[in-house]
Amino acid sequence: MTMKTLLPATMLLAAALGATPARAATEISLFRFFGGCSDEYANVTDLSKAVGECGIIQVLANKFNAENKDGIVVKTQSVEWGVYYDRLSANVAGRTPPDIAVMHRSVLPNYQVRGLVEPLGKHFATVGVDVADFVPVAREGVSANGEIWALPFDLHSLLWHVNADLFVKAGLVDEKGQPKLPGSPEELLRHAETMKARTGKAYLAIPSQADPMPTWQYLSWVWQQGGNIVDAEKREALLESKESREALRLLNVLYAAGHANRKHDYTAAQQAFLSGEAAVLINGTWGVDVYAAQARNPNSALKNYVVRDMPNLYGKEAVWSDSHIWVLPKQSKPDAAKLKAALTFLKFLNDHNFHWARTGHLPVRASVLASAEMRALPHRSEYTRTATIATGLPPIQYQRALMDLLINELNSTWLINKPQDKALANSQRAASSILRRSRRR
Amino acid sequence: MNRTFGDRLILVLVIGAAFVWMMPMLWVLSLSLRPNEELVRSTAGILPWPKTLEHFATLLRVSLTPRWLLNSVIVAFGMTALTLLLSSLAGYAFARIDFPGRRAVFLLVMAGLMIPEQAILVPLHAMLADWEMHNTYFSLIAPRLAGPMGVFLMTQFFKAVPRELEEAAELDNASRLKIFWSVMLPLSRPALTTLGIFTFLFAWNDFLWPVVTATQPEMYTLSVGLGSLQGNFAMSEGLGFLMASAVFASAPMVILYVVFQRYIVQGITLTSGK
Amino acid sequence: MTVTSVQDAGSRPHGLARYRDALSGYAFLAPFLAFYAVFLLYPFGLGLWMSLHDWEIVGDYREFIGLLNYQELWDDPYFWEALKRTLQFAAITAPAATVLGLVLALALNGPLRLHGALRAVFFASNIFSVTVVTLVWSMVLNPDRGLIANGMRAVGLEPIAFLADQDWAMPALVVTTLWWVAGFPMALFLAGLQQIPPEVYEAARLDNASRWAVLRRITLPALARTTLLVVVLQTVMHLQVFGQPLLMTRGGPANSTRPLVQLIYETSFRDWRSGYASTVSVVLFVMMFCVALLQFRLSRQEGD
Amino acid sequence: MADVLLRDVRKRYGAQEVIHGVSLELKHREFIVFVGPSGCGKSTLLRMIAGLEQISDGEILIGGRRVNDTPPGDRGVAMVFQNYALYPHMTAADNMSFGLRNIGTPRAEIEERVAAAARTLQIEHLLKRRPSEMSGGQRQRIAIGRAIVRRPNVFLFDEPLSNLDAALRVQMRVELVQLHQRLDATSIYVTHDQVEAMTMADRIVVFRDGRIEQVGTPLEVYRTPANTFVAGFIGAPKMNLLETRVTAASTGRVEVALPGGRAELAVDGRALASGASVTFGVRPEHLRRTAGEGVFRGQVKALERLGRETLLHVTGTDGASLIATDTGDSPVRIGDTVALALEPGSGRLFGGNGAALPPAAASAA
Repeated sequence: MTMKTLLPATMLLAAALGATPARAATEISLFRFFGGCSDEYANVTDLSKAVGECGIIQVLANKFNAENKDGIVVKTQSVEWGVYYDRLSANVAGRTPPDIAVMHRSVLPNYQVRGLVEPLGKHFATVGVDVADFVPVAREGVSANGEIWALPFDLHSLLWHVNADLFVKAGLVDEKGQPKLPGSPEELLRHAETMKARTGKAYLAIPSQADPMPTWQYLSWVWQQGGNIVDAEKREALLESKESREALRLLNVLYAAGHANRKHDYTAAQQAFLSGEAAVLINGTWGVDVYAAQARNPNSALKNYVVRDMPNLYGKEAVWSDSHIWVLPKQSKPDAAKLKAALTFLKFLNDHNFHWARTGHLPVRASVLASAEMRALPHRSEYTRTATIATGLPPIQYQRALMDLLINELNSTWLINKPQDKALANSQRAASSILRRSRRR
Repeated sequence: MNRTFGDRLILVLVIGAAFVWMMPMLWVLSLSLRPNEELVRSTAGILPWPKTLEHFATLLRVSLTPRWLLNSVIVAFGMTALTLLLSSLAGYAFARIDFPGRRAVFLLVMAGLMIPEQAILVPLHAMLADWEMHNTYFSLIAPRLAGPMGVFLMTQFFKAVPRELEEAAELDNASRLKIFWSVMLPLSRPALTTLGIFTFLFAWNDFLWPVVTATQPEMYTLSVGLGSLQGNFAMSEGLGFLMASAVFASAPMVILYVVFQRYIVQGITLTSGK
Repeated sequence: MTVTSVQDAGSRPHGLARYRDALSGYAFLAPFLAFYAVFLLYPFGLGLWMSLHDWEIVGDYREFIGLLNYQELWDDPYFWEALKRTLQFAAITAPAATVLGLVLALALNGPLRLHGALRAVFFASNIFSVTVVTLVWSMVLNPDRGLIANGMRAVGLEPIAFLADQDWAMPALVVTTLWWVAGFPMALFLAGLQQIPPEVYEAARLDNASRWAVLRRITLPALARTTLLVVVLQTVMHLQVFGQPLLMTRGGPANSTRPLVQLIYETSFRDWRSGYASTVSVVLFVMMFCVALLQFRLSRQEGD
Repeated sequence: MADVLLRDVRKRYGAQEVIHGVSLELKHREFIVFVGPSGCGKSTLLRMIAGLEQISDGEILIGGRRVNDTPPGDRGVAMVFQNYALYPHMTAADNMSFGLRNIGTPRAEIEERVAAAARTLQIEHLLKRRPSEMSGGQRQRIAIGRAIVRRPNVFLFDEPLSNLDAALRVQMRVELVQLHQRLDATSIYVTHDQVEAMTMADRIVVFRDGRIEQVGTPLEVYRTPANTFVAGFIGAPKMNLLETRVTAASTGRVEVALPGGRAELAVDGRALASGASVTFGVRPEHLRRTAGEGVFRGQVKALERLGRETLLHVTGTDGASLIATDTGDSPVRIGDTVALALEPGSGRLFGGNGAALPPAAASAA
């Protein structure tokens, strides 16, 4: 049996080694989510051919590998989104961090406070990344203690993706014939009733199973009331505040009245919107490009696609947002050549910030934002306020743990009818124990 | 004994159940042999196949699967060989050498049977992180050598070997090591085979520890690698590919099972301490 | 598991020989003991120590907080939820696997080659890794393109999203697990059946015992020890459930399938709270220890 | 020169002593049989000589060398085990040569010695086989062969024939004795079978409870057992032992009462008072049916017709029972009443403590 198993194994080993490209001068590892599409875009280096987050970042890497003069090879490791941070922290905890990693701005404090990421200010100056070109909100998002800790890549936030035809049909239009969005919770419910009555379609489609979307909507509504879920100064959770109760109440009212389907997951919600079964899809900036492309398809049920900033229901403009940023994890054995290679790649990414913005995300460079090609992208004029009303949690640690527990608890109010007060009380308790450590440091 | 109607009925029912039992496996095998374009349309039916081997070709060509296979082979063989060595050495000492503190040490070791792997997962990770040893074959193998089950089995086995054999060897001027190596080890072939197969199965299928310690795809074992593919497969276009990975990962076990079925079934009674 | 004593009727050597034996004894043990101490005993102790700390897996933050983790555990709804789900899962799966294994063993304890082949079929699923099993069953249960969905559509039923459905997720995991493990208790029961002397059955036939009477009066009582063993082994095993929910449901929907091990894994590697995760580990250890102790007590009584 | 010398050898397990100070001298080329009921310590003593058991106290010398702390392999002894203890994974040849290989004997010499032993034992055709492919008798020969090739000074046999069937056992008994005579070594043979002891031994050592009861040639042990235990243990059927009383005692003569009369024995009776309790022992072949008075009278309760002779189980009126021999064609039937006479000069007398009373001649000196 030994021989029987060993022989093919040896042959496979030979095959595997043969298939590995010869070691380049400098190989750096890139750790990212956005999905895996290395097969689809195996040898594509033409950015114009790339579509969607995965395609664009993959082609950017391909292009860099093909064109850089320093013999740098970026080896992408794409990790499925749901386990990305588990993997990243496992790698960092295991002392085998990647050379470059993508991250959300909200996660950065965890790493920055522990000294797990390389400070980049000086390096950016060296390789020529112009920090002053970052829009202020983006720059602040990656700054702490007077230092820059990451390359901001985008600003993404929630949008309301709208099927204009259904709004017209329901008569929910303003004087210009454009979809009219609600300005208060009561109006939202009225509109939803009208939509149901006149078109027979649901007003909202929102991924509600195993998805953070409703929680992001909830956060937006909390902030619109002038509240928050944490007190950044005292590092205390405020999950049982009246703003929090109200935002959760509204979500549940919508589900209960059938204005949104509580059983939809991401795919199903998106499908409901694309097939004209729902008037509004609550999803992020990353969907714009995809839905616009869908609407151009003559067979699509969605014909008149428009985008809207998050409507203000409570008086204070706010919408949940976050950023994708690139960090260089601190290595236990620093390697100057790898560091330089990684910085070269960051510079390359920054130079191509516009291409990333094609996904629908907002670019972070003032020069790109103001550029003509940016303005030429479809629908961008429809959500200009988002950049200014984008809100995130205060820069505290453990945001991801907080969000995870919040998502779990909130989801269970509509999925298993957990009493809302109980869900918030549970969240409050769990959040407090998380924040306790944040206070202690 | 006459086959009664009842016996026949039971047999028919069990055959039906076995067919249902095998369905998932056969279906997955069938999916792995059908082109993706067809699978997008329909996944129904089991026949006709095989239609294509493209998924397996892709598997070997573009993915890391061969590398994972290699890792699994190294880990499984390494763990098996070392477990056999350590367990038989220790088992021999416990069964046959009368040294002070034997009883206490044996109890201490057997107490380890009570410690589930999950209970030490986190500290073990912290420890190997301190050593900067994650993502190595060492980290995949070494912590799995500490389990006392093999020692227990080998102790039981060696205790059952007639003492005279060893005494004869002692009279034949054999040293302890010589007795162990030339007499006891060859004698324990059946026990070693059983323990070896079980260790191999365990190593091959191990998930919890490898998923924690192997964080870089190059160091995944097949089991972990397959797990990493699973995340978004419901939407995946490459369903056939995914199923081919599953078939690929389990094929060595199926072969092992077919060849060693007798030992495996025997071994179960052994491992249960009967 | 019976831990038998190694003390046997050997003599107590003295003097030179005794010294030689001590030396060789520990020399033979040394390799294993080294691994045992470093990779089992030490981590176990370290785990206890960590549970008294705020200890982060990333970075080097660790602060002694006494029993605070245990206090928080007591107040932690996620822990209780996970504990409940773990016990629920084990309480369904262990007896079900036992009964299924027993039924299969009784049906397949025959002399024909066919019996052997069928035994091999039912046992075969046991040899797959958890990732293969979950991959297969995620696909089988898939509401869109799954085997069961195909079947349901064929008879005009609406497919069920088993793994995303609050009511179906846990049963789906149980069924998956049963398919995976049932061959093991079957093999144990078959071994148990082999140990019943055939004369007993022959005597029963002479006594005109019915099939049912033979089963109830002879076979089942003879399998009592095996049954206890199977139940305990299965319980211990299923208290450790991890891969199936992690890979099939991620603990969802709405936390309804997250077991303790997954909580440990996530708390430590997702939330970085290794100290707290260690606390949960300690609880898991105590639980399994109690089951083992229970088995010890029961098998003792059995032996009397 | 004594080849094996035991001096006050003791064996203790914890607080319990199982061998109580055994001293024994074995001569070169002697065939010694240790006999005794199971648990009497004979095997333990053998294993102590082999070095497989530690000696708690006393000393053992082999060829004049103190071997208390010598490892078994270096004592110049070879052992044949009850279960043969052949290495199951080795061929017969490998089994036999294993010891020689371990001490680095040259290859050619190993082959020569194995061949020689195989010739002696007529097992040449078995050399390539493994133990599992051989019969019990064949394995036995291989085990002996393994001992022979080592050319030991002392052969140790631990009940080597007990796993063989009766016919083979008889044959092997003879062969072992013949083998012993050809070899230049001392043999120590442990058995619980007194027939083996009688037929094979130059000298018998009878053990009981970790002590030597008697040492002597087979005939000495048979004829003049040192005590009631030896008397009962050696000989089949065993010696008849009757509890009785002294009716008259003098320097060279003791008279005891028997159920059918009185018997006179040439024993030093000075220490005995009339009426003292003693045990009278007589071998069955020394009791004959007689038409006259005899010394014992009773009813025949059972008959064992052995062909060459017939054993009569006779029970007296007072319940005492003994066995006598009669001719092969004895006309006696069960239920008959017979009288038994004592052959002149036969019979032994044992004192209250079971020890044989000294013969009259000894006391005269």
